Amino acid sequence: MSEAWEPRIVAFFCNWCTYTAADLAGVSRLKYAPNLRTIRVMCSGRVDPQFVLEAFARGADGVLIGGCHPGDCHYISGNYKCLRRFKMLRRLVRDMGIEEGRLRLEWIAASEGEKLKNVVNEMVAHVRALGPLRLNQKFAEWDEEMNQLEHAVGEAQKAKEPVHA
Amino acid sequence: MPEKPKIAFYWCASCGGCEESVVDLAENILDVVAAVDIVFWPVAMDFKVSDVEAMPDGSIAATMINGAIRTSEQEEMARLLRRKSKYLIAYGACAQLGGLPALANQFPREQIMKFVYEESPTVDNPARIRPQTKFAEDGRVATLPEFRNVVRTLDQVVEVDYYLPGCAPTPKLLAKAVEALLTGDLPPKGSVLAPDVALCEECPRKDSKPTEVAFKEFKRPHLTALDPTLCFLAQGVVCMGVATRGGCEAQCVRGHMPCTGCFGPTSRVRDQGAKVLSSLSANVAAEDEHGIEKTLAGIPDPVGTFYRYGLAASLLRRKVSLR
Amino acid sequence: MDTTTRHIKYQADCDPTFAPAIKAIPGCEKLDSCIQCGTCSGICPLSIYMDMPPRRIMNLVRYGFKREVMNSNTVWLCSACYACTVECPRQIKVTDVMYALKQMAIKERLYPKRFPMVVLANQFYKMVRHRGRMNEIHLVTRLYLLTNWFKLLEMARLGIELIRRGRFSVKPDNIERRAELHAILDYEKRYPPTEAAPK
Amino acid sequence: MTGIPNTDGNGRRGAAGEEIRIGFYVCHCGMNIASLVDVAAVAKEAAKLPHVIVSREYKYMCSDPGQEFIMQDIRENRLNRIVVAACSPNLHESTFRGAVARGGINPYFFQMVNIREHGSWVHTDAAAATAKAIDQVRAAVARVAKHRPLERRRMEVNQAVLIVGGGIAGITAALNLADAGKKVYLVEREPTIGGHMAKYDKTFPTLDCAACILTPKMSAVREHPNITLWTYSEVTKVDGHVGKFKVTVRRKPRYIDEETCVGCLECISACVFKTPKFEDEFNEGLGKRKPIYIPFPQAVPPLVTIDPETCLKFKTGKCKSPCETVCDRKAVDFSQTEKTEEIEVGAVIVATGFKAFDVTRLPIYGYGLYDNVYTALEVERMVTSSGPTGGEITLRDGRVPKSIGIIHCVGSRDKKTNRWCSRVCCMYSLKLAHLLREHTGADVYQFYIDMRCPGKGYDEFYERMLDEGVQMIRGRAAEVTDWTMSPEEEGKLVVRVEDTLAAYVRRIPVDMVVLSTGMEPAVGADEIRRMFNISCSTEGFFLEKHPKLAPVETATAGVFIAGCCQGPKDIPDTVAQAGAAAAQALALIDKGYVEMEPNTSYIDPDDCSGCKSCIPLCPYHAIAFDEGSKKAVINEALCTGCGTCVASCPSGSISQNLFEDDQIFSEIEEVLSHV
Amino acid sequence: MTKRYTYFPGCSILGTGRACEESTRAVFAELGVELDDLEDWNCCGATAYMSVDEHKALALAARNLALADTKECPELTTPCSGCYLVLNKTQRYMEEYPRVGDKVKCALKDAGLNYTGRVRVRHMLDILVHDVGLDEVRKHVKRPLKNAKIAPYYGCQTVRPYLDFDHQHYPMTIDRLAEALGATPVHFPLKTRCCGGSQMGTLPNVAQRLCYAILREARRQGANLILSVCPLCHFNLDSYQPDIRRRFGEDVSITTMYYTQLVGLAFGMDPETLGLHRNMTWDGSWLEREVLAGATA
Ligand SMILES: Cc1cc2nc3c(=O)[nH]c(=O)nc-3n(C[C@H](O)[C@H](O)[C@H](O)COP(=O)(O)OP(=O)(O)OC[C@H]3O[C@@H](n4cnc5c(N)ncnc54)[C@H](O)[C@@H]3O)c2cc1C
Ligand SMILES: Cc1cc2nc3c(=O)[nH]c(=O)nc-3n(C[C@H](O)[C@H](O)[C@H](O)COP(=O)(O)OP(=O)(O)OC[C@H]3O[C@@H](n4cnc5c(N)ncnc54)[C@H](O)[C@@H]3O)c2cc1C
Ligand code: SF4
Ligand code: SF4
Ligand code: SF4
Ligand code: SF4
Ligand code: SF4
Ligand code: SF4
Ligand code: SF4
Ligand code: SF4
Repeated sequence: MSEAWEPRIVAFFCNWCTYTAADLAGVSRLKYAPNLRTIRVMCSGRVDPQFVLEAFARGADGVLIGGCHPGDCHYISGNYKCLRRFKMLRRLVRDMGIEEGRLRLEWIAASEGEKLKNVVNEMVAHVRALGPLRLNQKFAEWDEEMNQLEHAVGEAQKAKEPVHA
Repeated sequence: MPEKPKIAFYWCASCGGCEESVVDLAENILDVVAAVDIVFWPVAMDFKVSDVEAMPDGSIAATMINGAIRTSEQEEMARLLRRKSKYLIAYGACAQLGGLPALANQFPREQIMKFVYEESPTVDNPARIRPQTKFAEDGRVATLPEFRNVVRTLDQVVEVDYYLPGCAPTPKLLAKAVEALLTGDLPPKGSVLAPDVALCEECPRKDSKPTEVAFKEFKRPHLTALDPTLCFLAQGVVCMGVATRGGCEAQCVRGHMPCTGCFGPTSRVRDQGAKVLSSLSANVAAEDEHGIEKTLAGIPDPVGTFYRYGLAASLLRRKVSLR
Repeated sequence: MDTTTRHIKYQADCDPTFAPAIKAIPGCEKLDSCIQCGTCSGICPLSIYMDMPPRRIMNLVRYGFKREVMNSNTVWLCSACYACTVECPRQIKVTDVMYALKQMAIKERLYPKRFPMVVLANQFYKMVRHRGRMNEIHLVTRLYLLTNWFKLLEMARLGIELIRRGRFSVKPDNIERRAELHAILDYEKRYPPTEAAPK
Repeated sequence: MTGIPNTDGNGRRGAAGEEIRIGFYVCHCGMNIASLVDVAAVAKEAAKLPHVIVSREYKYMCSDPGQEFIMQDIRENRLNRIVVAACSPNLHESTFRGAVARGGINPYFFQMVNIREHGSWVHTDAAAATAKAIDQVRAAVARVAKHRPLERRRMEVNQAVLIVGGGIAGITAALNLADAGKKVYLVEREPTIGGHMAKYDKTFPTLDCAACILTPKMSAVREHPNITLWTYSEVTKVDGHVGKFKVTVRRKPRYIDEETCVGCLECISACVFKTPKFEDEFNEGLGKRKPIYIPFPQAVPPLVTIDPETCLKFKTGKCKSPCETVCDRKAVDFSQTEKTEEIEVGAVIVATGFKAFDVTRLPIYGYGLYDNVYTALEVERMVTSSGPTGGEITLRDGRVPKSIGIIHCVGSRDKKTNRWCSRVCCMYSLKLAHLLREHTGADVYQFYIDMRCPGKGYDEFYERMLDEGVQMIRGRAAEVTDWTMSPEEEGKLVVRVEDTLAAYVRRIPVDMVVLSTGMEPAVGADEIRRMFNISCSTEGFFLEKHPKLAPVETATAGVFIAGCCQGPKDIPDTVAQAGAAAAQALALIDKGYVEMEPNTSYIDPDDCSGCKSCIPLCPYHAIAFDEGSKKAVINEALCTGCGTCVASCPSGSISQNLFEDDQIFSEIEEVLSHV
Repeated sequence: MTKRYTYFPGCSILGTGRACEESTRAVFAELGVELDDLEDWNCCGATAYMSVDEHKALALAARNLALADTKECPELTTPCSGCYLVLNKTQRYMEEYPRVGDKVKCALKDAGLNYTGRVRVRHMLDILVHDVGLDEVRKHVKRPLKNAKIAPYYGCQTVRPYLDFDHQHYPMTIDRLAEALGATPVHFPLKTRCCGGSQMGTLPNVAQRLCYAILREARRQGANLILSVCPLCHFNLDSYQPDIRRRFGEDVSITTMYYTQLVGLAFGMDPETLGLHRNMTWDGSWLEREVLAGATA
């Protein structure tokens, strides 16, 4: 990638509150940073921690989960389950060396277009300050150490001597 | 008389338990030995690498490699055996998932070296000498393999045909796998040679699990008096059986220890740890942030708990070093 | 001669630091949820002599009427019977609020002069600090000497009776490990409250 | 649901094995999208994606010609998947699904990309907005390739309704539905319907006679051809789901044949107990009844009941049973046993009401310790002319009270007992003040924390009571004792209270104390909650689906709630809510069927280990453990498709239609394919 | 099996409350309960310390908890209701407010003490009625006090705010105990009302008024004896009867004693052992005249 780095944030929005809040932000012509890539789910309770890790593994610099405020979940309590998973997941992600600010859970109600805008802008700014995570590129860098072996083996075979005595 | 199929065993970063498990075949091992020709098994027999190099490519019917891949030598051997074998089998949790050695993926190489050669309480090394990959003396050159920054699963280094899960695989599963190899009755490539249903299915405590678990606290097995008949989760003790492939016949549970997940996830799951995290935390009883955090604090080391065997194979693979 | 007093209160008459300071004391945190139901006053056995019922104190505290609260006799009448605390429908620990007010008053010397309760508390405090135990007779004697020595005479009858019945311990009692006690009580001197207590 | 048929139920083309052919359309929305997003570039990029056969841009996709494009392409290019990048799916997803279906393929082979609300309208940088649009399009194209044909489910709805609880709420709902021509089963636990209201003499704020307005309704229930009334009965089991609940009702024996008894009450007079001897529940224990009794004269059904706990025939077997012999219709039947009825209904209204707070939990008010302390319900019975005292207000010691204290908020607004305001007690306390004054001329004191009289005519009623001279003392009574300090207190009960408006603690001697008890969830509410899968709020009242917008619905489709089981309320509100519940039930069953989105979840029985982790997570109790197969099973009729269980199954054995793991993973992969 | 508790006497026991101690030890010894004295205990701080400094007050009391912590039996008991409350409050505040608990624990640590939190504070009345049990008490009764009409006086700090073995407003434990001794408890609406406590020293008019109401009501309800639980309550009710008569112009005199003294009497112990002679209202012939004589009649 030759262009300047831009934070890439994957967002999982619940259909009833946060996705609709984003619609409202649109209808109200509020302006926010274009760094989000949104995936719509019916409920924040559907957000499998695997999705979050997969997003990071594939190069996301941040992951945002948006759900209904506690007590307002369209499916009664999906957001509580999301909150519980999030609490554990954030600890796990932190223990794995990913800064806490890269994973966020926000309750954004359908009427809170303004909040959506602010959350996105804030998060983009925050992640921008943290710099790229780009795990997919890290994986490639890590694997580079193996590729050198390939090369060494080639050389060794030319010289007809074992790599290790 | 047709030639007996050639079989090889090799170990990488492993504890040796997997080798032991082959011996655990007990009297059956004789049948196996009778049916096959073991051409390479450094732990038990004196073969040289050059013997293997001399074999034609693809001439070994099946090679079982156990252990994770941490050094360049292991990488090299994996490649060599891959080339020489028709089927390459990742044998045991370490080869399949990284295993316990992969927990080292939480630490940078430098930290490990420093600890092992300088700071460990049993080390006396005032000169702070570290192993060198190349050392020349009297005109002779000695080399040591490269110590990699990342612990890998076997399939992150070479293509793997089958996986035999477990820490270590059970003799029963091994016997079945050997039989399949001999009869050629093999599942699709890439399969794990164990049932694709989670352990609870075959757990003797399954029936004791209530349908309404809501965790008020997580207890640690070594600090808790446990009911020997009740499902661990029903007692608030983390049991990975829910997220772990069956096939071990719940040995640990029968031995009164919760499952720690060595058989890895089912084929439908990409990240065993994320899944068990999801299920356990969603079932926490508390609804307020503080209460949730308090309950979850009962799992002080999520990485070590949820990725006891699977860190190298997990989606994040390794700790990103913090700036 | 001016015989009328201003009774209207301006916001400037209130002390905005008062309520936060009280609420910071353990037991007083729920002060704001008082619904002014008056159960505390109604159940309080000492309310017969209080110039302001406990309920009123609660309201005055939370809205910053420090001067009025400190001028009232209510906190000094409270005998810590905990009736209010147990009966309050909001589970406010009214008794603890009373204690907090006493502590503040003593610290800031805002109590009515020579109020016997304060003298008693201070003497008690000193005696226990010094000896580790309390001796009733010594305490009462000191109290009356400092407040109303005339009372001592009044009490003679009771004193004689007590001696006669062997209920009068003249020898002050000391504990053995007083240094240990002082180490405990002086803890804050060594670690002033601004510094976090060492873990 | 797991197999992938080639065609769906309507013969529209499906998927398996067939080559995937995707049509992509990007909308300009006039200039709404096109002014910022480079739609041509989006179309060009989309054209390069795997399986995309056609990629077009158009000014107004939702217009008829726009939709026609899609249908035409499906036919001409044999498309079997459609992606439209336009506005929000909340706006036009159904429009395009319709077009796709009309074009001849399953409507769920469609995915919409929002590049207007989430794109052109919120961004300012054209290049970035275009790049974002392209990423989201890639995700949609990748995802739609994995779609499977789905059907909206339609379920028939049984035309009968079950109503549990025969208080004023249940009665009102039953009559509304029966009048609309629907079959109603009304199940009441007690021997008569009427609930609490049947115990009152007058009701606030109008002071109209409770019996005069309630008894005609009770009789109407009895006579209505569409209502089957089962009193002395309880629901014991509920299976099924909206449209088709299978309900088991246990009918306790009353030892009287309901068909033949005409309510002449000869049997009661004939009973060997010449005088009533046992505590009369209906009269709050103030009166006595015989083992054979009728709760009150206007009870519905007008049947007597024999209480086996006290009847000699049952206790000793030695009674001559004159009741049996005196009945010329031979209605007394000692051999009766419990019966169970099984019914099927389409909807359920739960109206199980409330229970009054148990005052023995607050000994500070001396109930049980002092004879002259009464509960409000006891006083309600006392002031009723047909009540145990014939409307006379005489104390347990025979005196007529000259002064009465009414203590508010007993078991309400108190964290030690119940936190909530019970909403009716301020008003009924005023009512009782009026009635007591009317009967005795006594001085009445009200000890209140706050007067809560919001309602039409309520504050006016309060004012009227003030005018009548009821003394209002603002302060929560602290205690009631017989401890005296002065001669005028001698022989009285003393209420100690702070008159907070005067700022004095007062001791007020009275002859009688009335405790205005608050409301609590009814006895057995928890079992009802479990049987019908109703959630409850922390205090135990049933939880409505939404406190403002769905106050009579519950989280379980087809189960409605009305009256005090949902929360404290008075009769006008109860009746209004019962009417609303009846209307909602009617709207549901009258349509004849319910239609549901297909995005439900399902468990592959071969995969599930039966770990039960998912079961407690479903907010709709849609997941059950099958004891035969030892696996979890999702009842599709109950599943609403939230996906919570899917995200949780630790072995990945649950899938959700339209939100399959691999569909979402491919979205993640594609939105990140450029980084 | 002998029961064993760690025993905290409290300061009043050494002075005005001596009889309380004597009767307590005598009765519990008779019942086979061992009281293991807490060595070098210090004053609990009572109401006065709490008025001056909350943290110091808690730390002061916590020293006793830390001392008890080292004992084999973590159940700490005390005859004084004031001590019972303060020790209990200290223990609970340290749990409820970790900030406070940490601070107090640090202070203790600095003095070389350690408090793990295993101590439970028990009231002696609770132990007598629930651990020993009324059946056991009944077995020891040699002299049923048939004609004693008891006004059971619990006082405030026995029941509030921590009483968990009975109701806080209208408890019945002493009533049941009195019945076990053959006595008749009367209905006593003031059983948990404050006697004025230490206000007796500072504001005697106030405290005497409270005691006046209690004594007066006990007589009015037909009692011939007030039983109290706490040395301070007993002191106030017992010693000020002449002053009260003078101040309020009404004779409200009535015999008062500790519940343990009454238990001892029923057990047939002699008044001297029970320290009854130390009570101001004790009259040697009272027992014969009012209680025993009436009973035989
Ligand atoms: C003392 C008092 C006075 C009041 N006075 C007035 C007044 O003057 N005016 C006014 O507007 N409101 C008044 N109210 C409020 C009024 O009583 C309620 O609003 C009204 O009774 C609520 O009706 P309901 O049908 O919801 O409940 P309920 O009247 O409680 O009826 C519920 C019915 O369901 C039955 N039931 C319960 N559980 C089951 C079960 N598991 N299976 C089958 N049946 C069951 C019960 O037996 C009962 O018949 C007063 C309340 C009280 C406490
Ligand atoms: C300041 C304020 C704040 C409030 N906040 C809350 C709150 O937070 N929560 C809450 O639960 N309640 C709140 N309420 C109460 C709430 O507003 C009402 O309960 C609710 O709006 C009532 O709805 P309605 O449909 O009956 O009446 P309305 O909202 O008044 O609607 C009546 C409609 O009828 C139309 N209309 C009138 N006459 C005619 C006619 N002749 N022909 C045709 N159309 C006509 C009007 O134009 C209007 O659109 C609040 C009220 C106020 C005043
Ligand atoms: S969770 Fe563990 S103990 Fe429980 S049934 Fe599953 S494997 Fe067995
Ligand atoms: S129970 Fe779990 S940890 Fe133990 S062997 Fe089986 S899979 Fe491995
Ligand atoms: S009892 Fe509690 S709520 Fe009522 S006035 Fe007193 S402090 Fe406030
Ligand atoms: S604790 Fe104090 S304020 Fe509260 S009731 Fe007792 S004396 Fe009154
Ligand atoms: S489909 Fe949506 S974006 Fe396109 S024209 Fe219609 S409203 Fe506008
Ligand atoms: S309605 Fe009135 S009496 Fe009843 S709880 Fe509410 S405020 Fe108290
Ligand atoms: S998707 Fe939601 S509603 Fe459906 S079964 Fe799963 S948890 Fe229940
Ligand atoms: S969580 Fe998964 S494996 Fe466990 S019972 Fe549910 S569907 Fe089966």
